[in-house]
Order: sequence, then structure tokens, then C-alpha cells
Amino acid sequence: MKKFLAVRIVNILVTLFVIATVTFFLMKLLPGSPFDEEKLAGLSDEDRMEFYARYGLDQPVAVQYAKYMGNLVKGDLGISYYYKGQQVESLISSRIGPSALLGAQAALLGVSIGLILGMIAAFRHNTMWDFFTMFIAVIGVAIPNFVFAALLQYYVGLKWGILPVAFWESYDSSILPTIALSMMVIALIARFMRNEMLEVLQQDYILTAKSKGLSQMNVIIRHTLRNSMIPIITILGPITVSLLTGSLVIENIFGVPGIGSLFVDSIKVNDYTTIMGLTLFYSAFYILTILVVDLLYGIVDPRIRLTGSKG
Amino acid sequence: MRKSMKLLALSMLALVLVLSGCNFSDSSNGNSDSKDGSKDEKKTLKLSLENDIPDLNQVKTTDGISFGILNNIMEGLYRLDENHEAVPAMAESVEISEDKLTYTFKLREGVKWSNGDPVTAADFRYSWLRAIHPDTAGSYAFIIADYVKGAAEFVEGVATDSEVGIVAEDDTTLVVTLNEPTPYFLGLTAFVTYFPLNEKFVTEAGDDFALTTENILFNGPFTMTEYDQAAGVKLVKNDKYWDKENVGIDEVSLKVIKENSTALNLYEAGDLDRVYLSSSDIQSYQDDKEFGTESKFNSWFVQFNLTKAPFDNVNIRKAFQLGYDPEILTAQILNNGSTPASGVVASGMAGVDGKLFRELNPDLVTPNVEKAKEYLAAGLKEIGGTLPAIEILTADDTIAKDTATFLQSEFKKNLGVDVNISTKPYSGRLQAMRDDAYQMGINKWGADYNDASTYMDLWVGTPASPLRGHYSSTVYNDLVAKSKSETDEVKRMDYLLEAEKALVVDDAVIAPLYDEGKAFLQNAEVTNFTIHPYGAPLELKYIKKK
Amino acid sequence: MEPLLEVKDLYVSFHTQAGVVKAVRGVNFTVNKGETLAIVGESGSGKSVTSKAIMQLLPDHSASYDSGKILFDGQNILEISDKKMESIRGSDIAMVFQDPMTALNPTMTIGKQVAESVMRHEKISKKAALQRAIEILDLVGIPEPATRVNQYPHQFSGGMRQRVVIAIAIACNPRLLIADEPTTALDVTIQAQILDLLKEIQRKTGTSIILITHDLGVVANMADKVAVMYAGKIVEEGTVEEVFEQSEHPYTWGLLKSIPNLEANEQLYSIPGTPPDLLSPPVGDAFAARNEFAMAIDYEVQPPMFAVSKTHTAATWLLHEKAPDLSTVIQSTERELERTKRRDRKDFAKTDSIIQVHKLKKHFHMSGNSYLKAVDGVSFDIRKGETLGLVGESGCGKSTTGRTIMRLYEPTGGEVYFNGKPIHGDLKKQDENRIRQKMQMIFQDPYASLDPRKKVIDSVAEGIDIHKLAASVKDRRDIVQNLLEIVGLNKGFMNRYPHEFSGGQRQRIGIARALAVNPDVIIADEPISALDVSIQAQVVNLLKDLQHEQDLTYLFIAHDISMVKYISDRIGVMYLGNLVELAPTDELSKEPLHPYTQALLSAVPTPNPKIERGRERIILTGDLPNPMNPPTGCRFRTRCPYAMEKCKETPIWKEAKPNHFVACHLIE
Amino acid sequence: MTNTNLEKYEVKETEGVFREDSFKVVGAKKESQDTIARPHVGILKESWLRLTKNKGAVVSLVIISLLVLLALLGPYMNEYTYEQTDYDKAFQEPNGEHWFGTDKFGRDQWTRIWEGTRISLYIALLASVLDLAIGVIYGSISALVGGKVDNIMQRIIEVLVGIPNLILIILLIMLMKPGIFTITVAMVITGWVNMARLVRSQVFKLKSQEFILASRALGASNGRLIKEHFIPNTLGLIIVNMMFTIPSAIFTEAFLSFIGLGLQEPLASLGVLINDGFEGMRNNFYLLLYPTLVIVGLMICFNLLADGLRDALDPKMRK
Repeated sequence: MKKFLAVRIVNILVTLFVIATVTFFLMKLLPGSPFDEEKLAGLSDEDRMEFYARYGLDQPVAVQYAKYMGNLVKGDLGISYYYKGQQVESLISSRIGPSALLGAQAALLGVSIGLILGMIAAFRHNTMWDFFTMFIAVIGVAIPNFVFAALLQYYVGLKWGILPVAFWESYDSSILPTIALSMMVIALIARFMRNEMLEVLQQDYILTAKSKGLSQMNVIIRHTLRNSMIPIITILGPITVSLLTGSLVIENIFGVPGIGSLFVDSIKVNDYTTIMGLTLFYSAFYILTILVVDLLYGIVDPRIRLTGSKG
Repeated sequence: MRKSMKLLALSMLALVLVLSGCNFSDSSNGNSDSKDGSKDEKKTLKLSLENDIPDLNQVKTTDGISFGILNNIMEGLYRLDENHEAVPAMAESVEISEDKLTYTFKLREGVKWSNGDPVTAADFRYSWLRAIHPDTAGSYAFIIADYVKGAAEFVEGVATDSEVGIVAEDDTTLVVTLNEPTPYFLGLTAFVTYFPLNEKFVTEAGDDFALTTENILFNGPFTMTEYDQAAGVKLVKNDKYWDKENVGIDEVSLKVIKENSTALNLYEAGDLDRVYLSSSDIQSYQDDKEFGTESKFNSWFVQFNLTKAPFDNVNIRKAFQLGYDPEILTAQILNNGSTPASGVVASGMAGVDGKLFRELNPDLVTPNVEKAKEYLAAGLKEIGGTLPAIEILTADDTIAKDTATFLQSEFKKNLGVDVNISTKPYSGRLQAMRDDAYQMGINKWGADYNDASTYMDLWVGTPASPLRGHYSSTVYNDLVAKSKSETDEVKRMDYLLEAEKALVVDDAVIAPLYDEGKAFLQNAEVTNFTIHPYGAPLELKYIKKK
Repeated sequence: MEPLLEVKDLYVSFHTQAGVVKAVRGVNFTVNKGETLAIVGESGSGKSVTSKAIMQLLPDHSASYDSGKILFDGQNILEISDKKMESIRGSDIAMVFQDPMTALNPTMTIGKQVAESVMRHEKISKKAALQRAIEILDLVGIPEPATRVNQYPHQFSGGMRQRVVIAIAIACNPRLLIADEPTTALDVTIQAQILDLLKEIQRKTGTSIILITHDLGVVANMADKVAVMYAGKIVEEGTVEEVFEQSEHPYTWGLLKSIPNLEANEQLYSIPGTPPDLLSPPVGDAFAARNEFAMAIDYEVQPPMFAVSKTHTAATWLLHEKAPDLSTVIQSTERELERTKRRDRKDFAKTDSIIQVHKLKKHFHMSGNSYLKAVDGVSFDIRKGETLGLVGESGCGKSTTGRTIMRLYEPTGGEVYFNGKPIHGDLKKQDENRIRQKMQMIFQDPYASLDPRKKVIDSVAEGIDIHKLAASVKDRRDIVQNLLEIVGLNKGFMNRYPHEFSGGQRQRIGIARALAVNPDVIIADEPISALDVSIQAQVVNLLKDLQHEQDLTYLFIAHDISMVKYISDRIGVMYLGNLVELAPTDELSKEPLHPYTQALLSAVPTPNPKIERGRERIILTGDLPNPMNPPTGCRFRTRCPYAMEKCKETPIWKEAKPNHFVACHLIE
Repeated sequence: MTNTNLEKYEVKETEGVFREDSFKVVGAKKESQDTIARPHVGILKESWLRLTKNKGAVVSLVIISLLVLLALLGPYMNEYTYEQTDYDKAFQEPNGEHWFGTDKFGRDQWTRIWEGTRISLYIALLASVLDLAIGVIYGSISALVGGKVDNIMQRIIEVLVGIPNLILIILLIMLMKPGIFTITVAMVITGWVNMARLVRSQVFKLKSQEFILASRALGASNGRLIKEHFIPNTLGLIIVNMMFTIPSAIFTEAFLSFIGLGLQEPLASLGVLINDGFEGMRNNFYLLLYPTLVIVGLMICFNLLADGLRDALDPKMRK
């Protein structure tokens, strides 16, 4: 187990290193600079280089890269060019809260509703129930979530006045964005759950369970549910990350001061350090999530637990 | 096994609770405020910001949103009034020398920082030097360096601070020496970069300066009680402000709402007092009594690249200049209070003797399809018959894209020329222009101060800049140079008028589009809402609310 | 005797996309208290459906009970409520399933899975139920049950899992135990253990057992009564002695004769053709088309159950008073068998070897530094024209040996010679191709060994295409047609896809494919283990005929030792990657030297109730050790009844008698 | 029990079932021993039959065909072109002249929507074809060669997967000239990974199948194995995955357009149209409604069709 973890962690570090390198050079290829070039336009090329020099941007890319990596090892992500004076670490940490809350809530809500829908569909396989829940699931992936969010805001927020239209002021303000975000999760999980469950229901051990005289409900709860949920754990990682990264539009629509829009904004203004910081943050988060999911998988599935690795 | 699942669920729940506990913008503050307010009704204003607040460090910041906020929590020697004229603020008066090069400001008695310290002349000197200091300067250093004597050299690092023409003679007297007579200099002192800073406070705050409400000092009409770059700010009337009697609002919240439609929903729900409309919404609110428009000194124009075929030919430039009617664009597509332009200088810009610049220099370009076709024919003959493929470069915001779409269809319709659109993000467009990788581009320039030279200086091409289409004309440069040293206002203006003609009419370096305007809905109870067309736009000091 | 369960005129059908499948078509039988009824039949005969119908475990949405009654203790199970049925299931009637690998919930501890049933029916506390579980696990022979209750199924071997499945079934002392092919998925030594266990449980608890199986040997060993099912109907029923010794139905005759008799030398009898598709069952006797003695009436009217004795009934018109005399019929068949009397086993001792295998090794790299030594130093030779049988339990490396000789796996060490020339190590492409043409393989799983996306003609012609053996498209077609005829398939099937065929037909296609390149040697890797008994005989006969006609040499790999004994001239026995004994067939069956061979031979049940009843068999204890970490020295010593100190040394492979090789310390 | 049965048949006997020669031994019928009762149908035909039994899939197929047809013909069904502006007719609600109304430039929405559908479909198709090409090649090489090569190739995938898709896509779009091709490439950069993994695992599974061993035993070269066995046997999976890729590509494009990184005016994709419509949804809902309906329709139909195909092509379903 320890060895397994050690290998994984080394792998993660290597992956992050590659990602950092790739992103760094990709980013340097982005057109423009992080400054208000229109104002700098009046400067001569010489003056402009001098201006860049203050940020070390006049040096060859290789030197910049070495410097950045050096700082990175020390845990220093640098200072944002756009949010001037802000340490990128603190920028990220100040923005992550709302996104994390939304993501966690949406994941929780989406997974629980998705599971229920998937279960209904599986147990009422080939009936109207099945059709209906799967239709909801397809709709969930079919309607662009920003359209869905806008409709929620307009009707629930403005027309019916049940919940706040936008802003980030109280717990209530997190409800609509959570619902909007969870649509996709519901749809994904419901479909996945249905298929898994149908699969499990065909397993021989379900027959064994039934032959013990367990009631339908008991068979479901004790034997079917758990086993069909195990594979779902594997898609939880990507879902969580996509909830974080994909919340961009939802955050904009509901005026949530989250991390989602930061990334696109920082690319648009060439905020190099922030782009790098966020990419690394996302990647690290993603990879760690996958690791956690793998470990979790080991805990939940006894077949994997002892061997310590997959398969 | 089940235990671990339960544990997982519990920890998830705990996570959610922890997150929800600490991440909403502080609303408890608001509650206690409203308790106070119940005694003598509080006047609050709810506004939105279109984007995050990048930076409230006045020395470095460059964007309109930060400017807007700083303009209300701080104050320079002068402040723009409701008519956008500079009026004394921190300064009580000013003496201008005969040669118009030396300004002696007298600070108001008893002006104070929010921590009680007096605002002194030294605070201004410290701040201005900081703004142009090679180590700390931001991209707006030029707004001081271009005018104040010795400042440019200080920026270059070849002069010491004692050689810069900023002298604090005593606590209340600040003497500023300029390079050239600058009639709009008082207006400049109302600009954010000219705001004072308390040296002791800034030094103590160190790297954290202006990152939180505690790390910034206020001397303007409002103080800031909440600040979250991504969520917005809350401003409260400043008790220590010298003119607090004239500040009509007790509390202002400015919240970041990036989505137009969301802002509109919030406005309708009564959560905002003012909202900007997107062009597709304007039509249905046009007749509303809450509807209004504002305009800015933000001139949009087509920038030709004089070194790229076919725009190296002046006749073809003229053909494209006359080949569309910006009126259609402003009236039917943008429909947001933008006004068609006939020159490069914004039409609201001051001229001389109470007349606007545009009134003195009217109708430089009048759309005329017939003439455009003639020019095109002539031009085609000169370049040998056919046009190369033409691409128009534009930024990717809605207005720029709509403008490009409009131009494309007009050129097709009126001149029979096919034009492709190349859309790039803002910085990508600039990069492409600087790299000389464009034939024509949609460009704009926002005025930092109320004088035509803010536009005319751009095309003084020594050396010629690809960003300005490689334009370099001795005639034009001469005119602008003369205007700089001229002390007589009228003559000076004449030079500038001539310069614009040379630029737009004779050389057809740009094709005018429009002066940007914005359409908004505003709570009928709110009056005196002022948006300055240049500099820092947002002005909350004069607002009144019923 | 008191009847416990009566099934009366049961009809069950399934609604599938293709149409209604009439799986059970009027089944009648009775199980008395304390007795064991075996239901025998080929796959698809409806025996599993019948048993699941008794448990009410057929899928609700597709299965329908068209008519009939299932009376348990006088109560019609088809009419009682779901709730009532749930209380019967597990407590009164319990079931043991075929595949122990899938019948247990992989994420639940063994203890819980056993206790669950107890808790459900006896309403006792969790703790008490777990205690009961430990007792029951002890009863079914699980060592250290107190610690093993907390383990998960994947930590158990196949045999142990089947014990757990049985433990679950007997947890509440059911009055009826339905065992659905309980030993099919197990190795023969483990099968013997499980069958003993079932018998012991019956002796202790007096439960009735319905044993569903296709293995007549198991029936002879276990059952009191036998019901033979064919195409959804019971065609013959009676006591074990009656059915085995005086069978009346031609199908039963066929089944019994399909099993190789160790002593006799005649060609195996095989029932021709394949069972009918129950989507549209034939009118009349469903077996008629395959019945050599079918009468005109058989094609028109379904035969009723004729009573032969009080306990013996059979559904065949042959029992009708107007039917011709049975004895003449039987005589004629015997004459026929006489004609096809098998040639004597040739003595291959002096024949040249066609393949020589010397110290062959194949190790598979597993995770980390561990290696699975699937084949670990095996040496033997195969002589021209002979059939060498290779037997052993699953995981002993016999298939790997075959595949490594075939060079489907790159050997880790050792040498293989073909006609004296090395075929190991680096070979020229040309040489490799030549060998490929001379050696061919037949595979185990008829469902997996044909590309589902290829028509029969293309599958069969694959070798022809690769080695460019056909001059033209027509030529290719002709060759394939000819091959199909050789393996006894309708040449009109050429353009069909594999999924349209039955297992036996597919296996023939696989054989045709191997024959297409005119090989000298065929490595048959468990070619019959996935087939029904009657089909097995067809395939074995076909292989034998082909050997004659085309002068083939076989390496015949199987775990079913009785069939290997029938077909092989010599037999090699493998255990955990090692060859432990190699001898001519007759010698090996009469005088096995290695204790493992002895146990293996003894474990096989014979389809003769008299022999089965009286016989003492050597029951091996325990399971196959983990091949990743085999015992040192003699690998069999952990299970060997004669194990001694010396066995910790590796025994030498020696010729104990002429042509009889063995690796055992007992033989000096 | 046996007696009751006997009686039943004896009743029949009296009805004259037996003829003279009823009890003559006629023997087995060879011709009906080995017949295959079910009618012969080819694999494609059988899959097709199974697909057509799935109502959702059939309806989806019809709707998709209809939408594709409209995408091809729609723009030519009236006299307008997708970029033709008419400022006097801006923001017209759907009417007889402009069936889906007009946008702020007075452009005909009907034409633009179908033009947009065409472009979106084109992008999606291109993306999935590229996905397919790269993913299939990468996945099969990885699985077929195996060993160290496989290990390295999997590491590369791991790194690619480690970067959230959106980040890569956005970076690439910013880097390259915006346009159909750029967007497609950006989507493909990350999209193929899924296909590669699927194909790899499928090939791995096939690799140990007995029919592959049989083929190798016959001396088949790797090339032959790929051509004759691996490709035909992964095709179903590939098609199904492609069917899932198409809607997700359409969706990604719409998302990119929504955050301002998609196609550029006056080109219309569904994403661009939805983005435009979104801006004016309060007052010109029809601008949002129609393109959204089309995209939702496409998404639902492709998903249902893919589900149906998966079932239809699944060999497990075949008995």
C-alpha cells in the first residue's frame, strides 16, 4: 500500500511537471502581453522593453521558465499581472470557496437525485417510469446549462420571487446555481446508475440473494445498490472537476464570485502567472481527485482492497 | 465498510457546512447597518460592476472599474463636477504662472484621511513620484511624466526626485512645474493617478497595500467597508470628507455582475438601481421613463494600415472611409446612445471659447457612396485593377463584432467589396496590430482628459508605429508640435483642428465610426447620476435619491 | 413415501425479441421426502427453467407460467403471494447455483451472506446469526470458519466458494434443496468433495434434493430417481437403476451410449444432429428427427407417458402396443455398433516423434516482481500418428503448454522440435509460416473461437487466405465446401454467421478451419469441455475419423479424464505446471503410479449406479495451491495422502516402467 | 400421475390418429437434424432490425435525418443568405416573410439557424472523425504493441487527461486563428483520449479471444489481424462512441461560443446563435428559442440513437 502510494505520488509529480512545462510554453505563445498595451503604445520599443524588464519578461523564455519552475518548487506561484499585487495563491484561495461550495452541493444533489432516478429506471425497466426518467436524463445533457440557468433565474428568481435572482449573499443565493449545475450530474449519474444496476440485477448473486428469501427491497438495498454504486465512484472524480471548471458560465450568470471565470478572464488578459497557477491548481486537483477516487474504490470494493492496485 | 461510507458522507456534509459558513459576502454587517438606518432613513444605492475589480492600487491600476471606485473613495486636487468641469477639491485654489508652466496649489484646510491624518502637499508629492518611479510605476506613468518637468527623466532613471517639478513647499502648498503650457492640467489632477497617498500608511501596509479595506486610506466622499475583487465593494459615506454635506447617498453597493441579462433581472427585481442594457434589449425599453443614454469620449474608428495593400493607396482608403454610414450603425444596430462620428476626436470634447471641438471642425467625413465608388475606381486604377483579399481585424466583444459585421455588409452592399472578419481577443487584436499583421482594424481610443490632444498625440509617428498604421506625416507632426508650445488657446486649438483635418481628410488614415454611448435603465428615484465621459467615469458624490 | 413437491403439467414460456420460446412444455414429477431426484438433460432442455420456476426466480417481465401447478407441501407455489414465497425461499426450499465464482456477492463478507438468510427466517440477532453462520461454514467444511466469516468471496477458491453457496442454502435447514449443476464449474477432484458434502448433508438433515446436471456419472453417484428432459419435456423418469439399466426412451439410450466406456473399444455412439429450437418446437416427438428408430407417428403426435413400472415411465411411442418389438430394434443397433468396431490401440512406442518438448517453461509476468510459472520445465514427445492426452485440473498449465508449443506464447525457456527441427527461438518468417501450416489448434470455447463478424466461409478459409492455398475464389469456395462436408456440416451454411449455430456446430467449423491448411499435428485445447454430452461424442468421433483419414497427430488437452482415456493413446498428467506422469492409456488407467493420477482417476464418477454405489474413492483434501507461489519440492505434497519428509525435494522425472514416466518419490 | 396423462392421449387415439403405417420405423430425418430454425439474417440486417424495434432510436433517426436535410436545404428555402443584412427589418418576430424572425442586423433567422446547424454538424462530424482516426490508431497501437510502448503511451494519455479539457481547449483557441478548423482541432486534442482508451481496452480484450489466437495459429500477420478481426470487431463500439462524440462536440462548440471563444460573425453556428439569442432572451425570446430547440433536438436524438445503436450492436444481445 505504501509503495503503491509512493509510486502514485511520484507519477503525479512527474505529470504535474509536464503539465506545468507544456502550459508555460503554450501560454508564452499567446498573443499580446499582460499589460495595457494601448497605453504602452506611446512608448518606444526600448522603453517598452524596459517596462517588461521590471517583470522579467524581457528575458529569453527559457530563463523565464527556469525562474518560474524554481519559484514553483518553493511553492511560489508568483504575482498576478492583472490583479496587480495579488499573490496567485491567495487569489485562488479567495475564489475557490464559492466554487467549491457550489461544486460540492451540485455533486451531492446531482448524485443523490441521479442515483434515485437511475434506480427507478432500472427497477421499472422497460416501463413508462424507465422511459420518463431516462428522458429527464437525456434532457439534462441536452439543454445547455446556461439556458437552463437563465430560465431558472428568470422564473424562480424574478417572476416567482422564490429565491434570489443573483448575488452571493446568503445561503439562498447558492441554491439556484447549485440546481443549474447539478442538471448535468443528475443526467450522467442517472444513466450510469441505470446501466450499472441493470447489469448487477443480472448477476447470479442477485439470484442467490433472492433464493435466501430476501424481499425485493432487501435485495436492492443489501446487494444491488452497493454493487452498482461502486463503478459510479470512478466517474465522480471527473464530475467533481468538471463541476469546478464548468461552473464558469453558471458563476457568471448568478454573479457568484468563484474561480470559474477567473481562468477565462486571465487568459484573455494574458495574466501569465494566474493562468499557470490555475492550470496547475486544476490539474493537481484533478489528479488528486483521481487518486482519492482510486483509494476510495479500494476501500469500497473489497476485491481491490487487498491487492492495493487496480485489476 | 459501512462505517467508511458514513464517514465519507459526514465529511462531505461538514465540508459543505464549513464552506457555506465562511464564504458569502458579509451580510451580517448589512444587518447591523440597517438597524442603525431605521432611525434616520438611510439612502442606499445598489449598482453593479461589469467585471472584477482588478486593482485598487492607484499607482498601477489601469482599468475603468478600479478607476471608478477609486474616484469615489479618494480625491485629487481637483474633482470633475456634474458637468465634467474640474473644480477645486483637495485643493482650495491654484495660482497659475504667466507662462502657464507653474501651478501653485493651496490645499484646503482640515482635509483628512479616513484615519484622521491630515492630507498634506507631501502626500501628493509622494504619490506622484511613486507613480513615475521606475520601480513602482504602472502603465499610467505617462499621464504625469508627459507633463511635469523632469518627470520623464525621472522615469528613465536619469534624474533624481529633486529634479522633478513637484515641490511641497509646506503642508498645504504644492508647486508643480510643467514642460509645456497645458490648459487641461487642472482636469488631469482630478485623475486617479494624481490622487494623494499617505506615505507612512503605504509603507506600513507594504505588499498588502490596497488589497483589503484595512490596507487603504480614503479621502474621498466615501469609504470602503467591504471589498472582494470578485464580488464587489460596499461604500459608506465618509464622515471625515470635507464636503460631506453635499454627498447625497449614505451607502453604495457595487456588485460584480458580468452577465447583462442577470443585471437586467436584478434591476427588475429591485436589486439594482441602474443597469446597462444590451443592444437587443434597448428596443423594448426605449420609451420607458427609466430609460436613458450616456456617452463617453470613446471614439471608435477604422484604422488603416498604410503599408499594407490596398490601403497604401489613399484613394482606396477614402473609398472605404466614405463607403458606409455610421448613422445606420448607431441608430439601428447599436442603438445605445452612441453617436455617429465624423472625425477622430470625440464630439463632446471641449474646444475653445465654450465651443466644442467638433463644432469647430464639423463634418470631416460625410458618407457618400457615389463618391466612395469614384475613389475606389480611381484607386483601383492606380494599383492596377484588382483588390487583394481584405480582412478586417476586430476585438471579440459584442460591440466590436457587431461593428465589424456592419462594415462587412456595408462594404459588400455599397462598394461590392468582400471583406473577411478576423476576430481576436482584446490583447490579441493589439498584438496583431503591433505586429503589423492587419490591413484594417476596428480601433478605439478613450480620452484620459478633456482635450483633443489626447487623440492627436497618438499619430505623431516618430518612429511610425504599426499600431497607428505607420502614419508619419511631417505636416501633421508639425501642427501637433506647434500646438504644444502655443500658449494662446485659440491658436493652439487651430493647430489641433488642422491636424485632425490632415489626419482624417487629407491622409484618410482612419475612418470615423462613432462615439461610444451606453443605454441604461435607472431607478426613477435616483437623480444626478453622473458618468464622466473621460478619466474615471463613475461619480457618486452628486447623486441624490428620494 | 410422502411427496414433498409435485410439479404438475407445468408450461413455462419466455417472451423474447425473436418470439415466444416454449422452454418448459408440460413437465410432471414428484419429489418425496428425503429422496434425491436428478434431472438430466442437455443445455436448453428446460431443466434449469423448471428448477427456477419452483423457486419462483424466473424474471417477471419475460417469463410466463402458462399452465400447471407446482405443489410444495400441498400448496400451489404459482398462486401464493410474493411475501409468502419469500418466506418459503431459503427456509423451505433453497438453491445451490452452478457457478460459485458469480453466485456470491463480491462486496459482502462471507459471514454476512450466510447470516443474512438465517436472520431473515429465524428472526435472531445479528450476532447470533453470525454465530450460526460460523457453525454452518464449519459444517460444510470450511477451515477456520471463525476467521473466514470476515473475508470476501475473492479470497476463497472455487471449491470453497461452492461450499459457501451450499452453506447459504442449508443455513435454515430447508426441506428441499435444489442444486443446479452444482459441480459443473469445478474440477473433478473438487467435484468429488462437493458431491460427498451434499450426500452427507442429506444424511444428516434428511432434506430432499433436486439435482440438476448433464453429467450422468454424477447422477449415478447421487440420485435415487432420475428424470430425463429433452426439449422442455420429461421423456423418461424412473429410479436410477431403471433408467440406467432398462431405459426405454431412445434419447436416454443415446445419452448413455455417448459416454465412453473405459473397457470397450467400439466407436462412441453419438446422437446425430442438434436439439430443436423451442421457438417453434416440432410437432410430434421433439426427438424424432434425431431418432434412428423414429416411427411415422413420432413425427405427427406427441407420445404420452407410458408407464413401464410403478416408478418408471417414458414418453415414447415405442412403448405403444402396436409398436414393433423393442428387442429387434436394439439388436439392430448393436449390430451397427459391431460394424464400426474400433481399431485396436496401436503401440506407438517405436514410432518416430513428430514433436519433442524439452524442459519447456512459460512464466507470465504479473504485477511487481512476481511471476506466474504456468509451465515450469515440461518434457515429453508426441509420436507421429498418435493422440497424446494431457489432463489436469484447471490452472495446471496444460493449455499454456499447448499454446506455447504452438508459439502463441513465446516460451520462457526450453526447446521444442518439430520433426527434429527446432521451432523455438528466432525463426525466419518462412519457417514460422511452414510450422504454422503443419501445426494447428482447436479451441475450447465454441462461442469465442469464431469471429462473430465473419461468415463461416471466411472463418474457415482464413488459413487458405493466409497461406494462399486457393487459386481462385471458386477454388476457395470449393475447398471450404469440401471441408464443411468433411466435418459433417451442411455446405449451405457457408454464408451464415457463427451466432446462428449451436455449440457443436461451431466446434465443427473450428475443426474445419484447422483442417483447411492440411496440418500434420492438431493441438486440441479442451475441444469438448463446453459441449453437451451427446455433442461431445459427435466431436470426438469426428476427430477420430479425421485422424484415420488424414493421418493426423493430436495433442488432446482436457480435464475430462474419461474422454481423454477414450481418445488418447498415451496420457500425460499435469499438476501445477509440472508433468507428473506420462504413460500409455491402458497402463495409466490400470496402474496409475502417481498419487495425483490415482486421485484424479478415482474422482471421476462413472455412469453406472452399481459401480458408483459400491466404490471407495480417494478424496483429495484442500484446493490447488496458489500457482504464483507453489509449494517447494514435489508440488503435490500439500494434498498428497502419502506425503513424507522427502517430498520437500523435487522428484526426478524417471521412466518407472518401459514407456511409463513418473515424477514421485514413492517410485524408486 | 402418469395415468392421467395416458388418458389424455387415449382420447386422441379414438379420434383416429393412428394410421396403418403409424408404427413403422422410418428413422431419423437427417435433413431436419441440423437445420437452423431461425431465418438467416446478416449481422448488419439483424442489428438494423433490432435498432428499428427501439422506438426512441427510430424517431431519433428520423428527426436527425430531417434536421440534416434542413441543414442542407434550409438555407436555400428562401431568398435570404445567412449574412445578408437588412437594418430596417431588425428584430422581427417570426412571420410569413421571415419564418424564424430576424436578428439585430435584420438577418433571416431561418437561414442562419440551418446554416448554423450545418456548421455545427460539420464541426461535430469533423471532430468525431478526427477523434476516431487518432483515437483508433493510438489505441490499437498501444494495445497491439503492448509492453513498454503501451506503458509510455498510457503515460502520455495520463498527462493529457491530467489537464482539464477546457483549459487546453481555451489555450489552443486563443493560440490559433479562430475558426471552424481551430475549434475542431482544439476539441480533438482532448477528445481522442476517450476513443483511444476504449479501443485499447477492446483490443486488449479481443487479443486474448480464442478466434484471434486461432488466426495467429494459422499464421496471420498483425496487419491481417487488424484488418480482418480487430477493426470489424471494434467497429460497433467505435460507431457508438462516435454517436456520443457528435453531440458532445456540438455542445462544446456552443459552450465555447457562449464564453466568446467560438465561431466568429457572420458565420453562424448553433452556439453563436444561442449566444446571440441569450443576450436578447428577455425581449426577443424567439432568437434563443429556435436554435436551442434545434440543439436540444440534436442532443436528444443523437443520445437516444447512440443508446439504441449500442444495444443493437451489442453482441451480448445476440443469441
